[in-house]
Amino acid sequence: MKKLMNSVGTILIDSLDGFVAAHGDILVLGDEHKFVRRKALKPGKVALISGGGSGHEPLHGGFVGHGMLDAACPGQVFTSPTPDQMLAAAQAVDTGAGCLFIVKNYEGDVMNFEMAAEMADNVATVITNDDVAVENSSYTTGRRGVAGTLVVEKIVGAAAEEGRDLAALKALGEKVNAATRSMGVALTSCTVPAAGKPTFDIGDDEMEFGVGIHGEPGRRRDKLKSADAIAEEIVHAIVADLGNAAQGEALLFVNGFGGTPAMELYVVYNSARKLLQAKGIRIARSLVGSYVTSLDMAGCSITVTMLDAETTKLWDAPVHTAALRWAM
Amino acid sequence: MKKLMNSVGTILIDSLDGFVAAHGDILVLGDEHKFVRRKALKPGKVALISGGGSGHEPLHGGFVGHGMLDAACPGQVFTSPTPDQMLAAAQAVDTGAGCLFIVKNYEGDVMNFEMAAEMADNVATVITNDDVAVENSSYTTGRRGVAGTLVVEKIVGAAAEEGRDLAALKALGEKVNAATRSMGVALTSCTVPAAGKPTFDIGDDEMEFGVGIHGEPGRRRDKLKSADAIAEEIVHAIVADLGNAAQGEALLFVNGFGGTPAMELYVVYNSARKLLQAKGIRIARSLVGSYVTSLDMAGCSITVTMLDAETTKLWDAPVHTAALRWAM
Amino acid sequence: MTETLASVDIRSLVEACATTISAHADELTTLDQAIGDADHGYNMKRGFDALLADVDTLAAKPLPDALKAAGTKLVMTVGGASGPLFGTFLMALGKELPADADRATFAAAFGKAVDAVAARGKSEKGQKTMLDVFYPVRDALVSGTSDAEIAALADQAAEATVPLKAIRGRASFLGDRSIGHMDPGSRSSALLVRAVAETLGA
Amino acid sequence: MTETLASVDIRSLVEACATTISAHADELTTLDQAIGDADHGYNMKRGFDALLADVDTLAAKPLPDALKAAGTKLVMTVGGASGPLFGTFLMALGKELPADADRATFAAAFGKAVDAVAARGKSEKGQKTMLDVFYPVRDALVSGTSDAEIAALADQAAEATVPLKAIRGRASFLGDRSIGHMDPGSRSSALLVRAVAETLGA
Ligand SMILES: Nc1ncnc2c1ncn2[C@@H]1O[C@H](COP(=O)(O)OP(=O)(O)O)[C@@H](O)[C@H]1O
Ligand SMILES: Nc1ncnc2c1ncn2[C@@H]1O[C@H](COP(=O)(O)OP(=O)(O)O)[C@@H](O)[C@H]1O
Ligand SMILES: [Mg+2]
Ligand SMILES: [Mg+2]
Ligand SMILES: [Mg+2]
Ligand SMILES: [Mg+2]
Repeated sequence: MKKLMNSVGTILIDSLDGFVAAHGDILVLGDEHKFVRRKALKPGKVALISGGGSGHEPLHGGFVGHGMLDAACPGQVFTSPTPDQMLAAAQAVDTGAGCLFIVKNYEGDVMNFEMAAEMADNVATVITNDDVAVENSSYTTGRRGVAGTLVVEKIVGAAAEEGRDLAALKALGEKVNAATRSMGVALTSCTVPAAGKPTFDIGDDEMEFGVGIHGEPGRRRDKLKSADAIAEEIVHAIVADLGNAAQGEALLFVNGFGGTPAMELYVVYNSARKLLQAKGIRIARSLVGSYVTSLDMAGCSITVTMLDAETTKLWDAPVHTAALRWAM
Repeated sequence: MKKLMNSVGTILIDSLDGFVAAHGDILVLGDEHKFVRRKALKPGKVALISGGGSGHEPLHGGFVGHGMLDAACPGQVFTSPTPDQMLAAAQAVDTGAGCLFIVKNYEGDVMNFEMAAEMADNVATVITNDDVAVENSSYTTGRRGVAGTLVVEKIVGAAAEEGRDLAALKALGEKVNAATRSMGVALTSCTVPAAGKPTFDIGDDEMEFGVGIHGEPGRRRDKLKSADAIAEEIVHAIVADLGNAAQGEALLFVNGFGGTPAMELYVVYNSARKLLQAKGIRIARSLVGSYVTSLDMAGCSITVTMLDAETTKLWDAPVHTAALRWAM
Repeated sequence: MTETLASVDIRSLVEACATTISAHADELTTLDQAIGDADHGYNMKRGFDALLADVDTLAAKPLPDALKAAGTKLVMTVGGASGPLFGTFLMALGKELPADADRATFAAAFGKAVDAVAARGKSEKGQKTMLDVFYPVRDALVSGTSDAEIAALADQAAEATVPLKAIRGRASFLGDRSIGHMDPGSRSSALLVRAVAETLGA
Repeated sequence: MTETLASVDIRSLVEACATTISAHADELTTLDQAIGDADHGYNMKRGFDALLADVDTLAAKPLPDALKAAGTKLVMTVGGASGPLFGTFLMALGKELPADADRATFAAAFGKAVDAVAARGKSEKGQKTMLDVFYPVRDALVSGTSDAEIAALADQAAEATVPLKAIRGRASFLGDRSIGHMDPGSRSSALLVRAVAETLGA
């Protein structure tokens, strides 16, 4: 295992210390590294709190700041945070209007946030589950929440900034999640620091199609295909799953998993945008970069969110976080 | 070789097409993919043009836009662009106040930009050479231009936006370059698409200390050390080389090489900031991310730029490019 | 298991559980690497190491309170799916267990604790989760099986998750590809059952 | 080399050069991988493929004009260090070569073209660059050595760069670690010298 770190035991806190120091103009670290929160809170605004296992940086800490989250709770690598973290975060950022938890659909995350919600007052929860890779998910745990979570956090964050109430924000989050689909492909495995070796073996000519953001196996192992062929299968799965909703304007988000350079992400973006356009979908907004990662895994995911006038306006609204910043 | 691409022959143009499509609100592609330029030019402003081999994305195309470059010329992977590219770019963006070429110190880049400058009118050139890894460089080609080039482009870009003239911008660029030092370390090799195999072999427990951004060998091959130990040696080399200039306020920039996740970059940032602070240098500004990459290479570089009131103000000035954006 | 639980040595129990989890942490993580996200061993070790660090405080409490405190501790340190589930189990067990518990009231409380896990996990038997160990152990407790037999039976129950297709937990994302691997949470449950059985039987 | 250059077959020259570069592209890149950035073969191939695509236009020109056009083409297609240097060489050669060049005037023009490369590269002999082939070839031309001997001598000159420490070019960043490898630009220069010598001698 090759990582820039001091030790497996300290990688997370060293990284969090560095992160908050580098962005000390907008962020504050909670006691015992339980959460990262905005430096300046806005009284009366619903507080948005997310979190999850670490190893997906900049998600979620990188999205704390004006126009997006109020706090993020980092768990151990690929392990959901514990309820005391969300409780401490809620205590620190709730200014009276309640908290919205934004939770990716993994049982660990759901249960830990649920236990925190049971202990706190005035909490609502939005669960994201945008990953279309998981088939026949209706009688199981359901779909995983992946890169589309960023879109939910950005759009709901902008609406919270406008002063909407908890119920309205929960409804908006569910609407954005329902309009969002993702799927990914891995070229290499990630290596969890504590495990010390790659999560999965993969041949030099293979890819894992439909991989999860923890290196979970996907739909199938396949020979590595061209960017066009990969994008075609993903876009097809997304559009088929969207059904009648797949018309009009969309946000196209190509997300790197941590070990993939920008050059390749833009190649995939180029393939995906042509395919969507050919299906009559207009790419109204774009995002390309490594925002929801799986440690050092090489590969990417494609996310499509169908937009309307409301969500487009909220996407464009000013945001100032460590990882996403515009119009301010 | 595992890359998200359609073919070795098309990876560059596919990526450029995707890049300009994703950022079509601010960028335009030149004929034959010769350059990427700002959509909206500012008449009477000196035009800033940079470029170099591809494979370092987002450098330089990602820094084209308000407050930074006017155009960037992408060469083949790790191969400097040809003079006709710079000429075409100059023609497209010079609005009468001349052009400043910002060139990383590699003979290929220097000669190609030089030939273009000989053919164009009213061009001045700043050469960046911030890499302290190359020792005894005085009687050879000199030091390489690496991640510090971003800092030069940002600060000079802000000054150009203010309306400074060509000579003043050249002088400012040289001042910033003189205040900037960098050094990097690689954990894995990059793979040039056309070569199809890693540029260098490296053991599972080794690092290349002082590596260049093309995977060029550095000061030495060594056993992989802790982030603290790596940062210590780099910070020591930088501070020693700065000499008396190493006091006051600095910008600390930790740059990923393409295959390194954000978690690890912040670990290195954390090590470096503590070391600099211990040496009495105040970290006034920070930047952490993969901005000057070497394809898929794992590793990072540390850049320190000593700041004064003028350069701090210019660093903070509004910028709106694909890869760097703030205050607008 | 001794007929009354009044004399249970909490310190020995905590030590036995922490020891077995620590000794098998890599194995648990390897199991989780095959069909999950390669963290189960570290999650469990983090939790049981925390219990060990707190053992003086725990040992000073009556058993039901010690169980509740241990459960809370697991919830606050383990994270992932296993944290809330093992935590809920111990918290529920502590809540249900009378101060003067005997074998029969323990079996009843154990059953309620397993049901609490199922409620928290929205899961049931046969879905390739820790419940596939917890339910057979409950049945054995109810029918008065010996400690040694229960330990063996827990191992078999964990083994029996190999051919199952996961319906809950992270392995469910794999569909048919989850078949052929042991469920990591079942393995850790069996290890804990054996540690407790052997401590109480000793 | 024939006594007069008036009858030189430009098409054959371009084809011979492009063929040898294409055949050795991987080898050149491998040399560049050891002490450079692994692109020299592709750079050269891109340039000479472009000349080949333009061969009809080039063959229709008088030799000096064809050389200038070919040099410009290399500058506009190769990039890197080798583009401006080989391009400058051909452009200067075309500029210096009289329309009725003979062996002596060719040797003189060749010498000026090599100097132009040194000026563009701010380099000199002994620095582990293509100049370490160009200068010996110039000397041999001036002293009237035969075409076959010149080709052999160029190979030896490239070989002789192995023990040198690079002072210019990307390999100079390696310091002592550049010792023990052949300079890629010297190898491509020797290949081109042989291709030209064999075409003219045929
Ligand atoms: N819904 C559930 N009900 C019961 N047990 C579950 C459930 N989800 C997961 N588990 C158990 O938790 C184990 C995984 O724990 P762990 O790896 O620590 O958490 P995570 O899956 O969040 O990484 C599984 O092997 C399974 O036994
Ligand atoms: N300053 C120089 N003078 C003469 N030749 C040089 C100089 N710099 C580089 N070269 C030659 O160019 C060759 C490298 O060409 P190439 O790999 O195509 O360019 P780059 O080094 O830019 O990648 C070297 O092997 C060397 O022979
Ligand atoms: Mg986990
Ligand atoms: Mg090159
Ligand atoms: Mg797990
Ligand atoms: Mg080269």
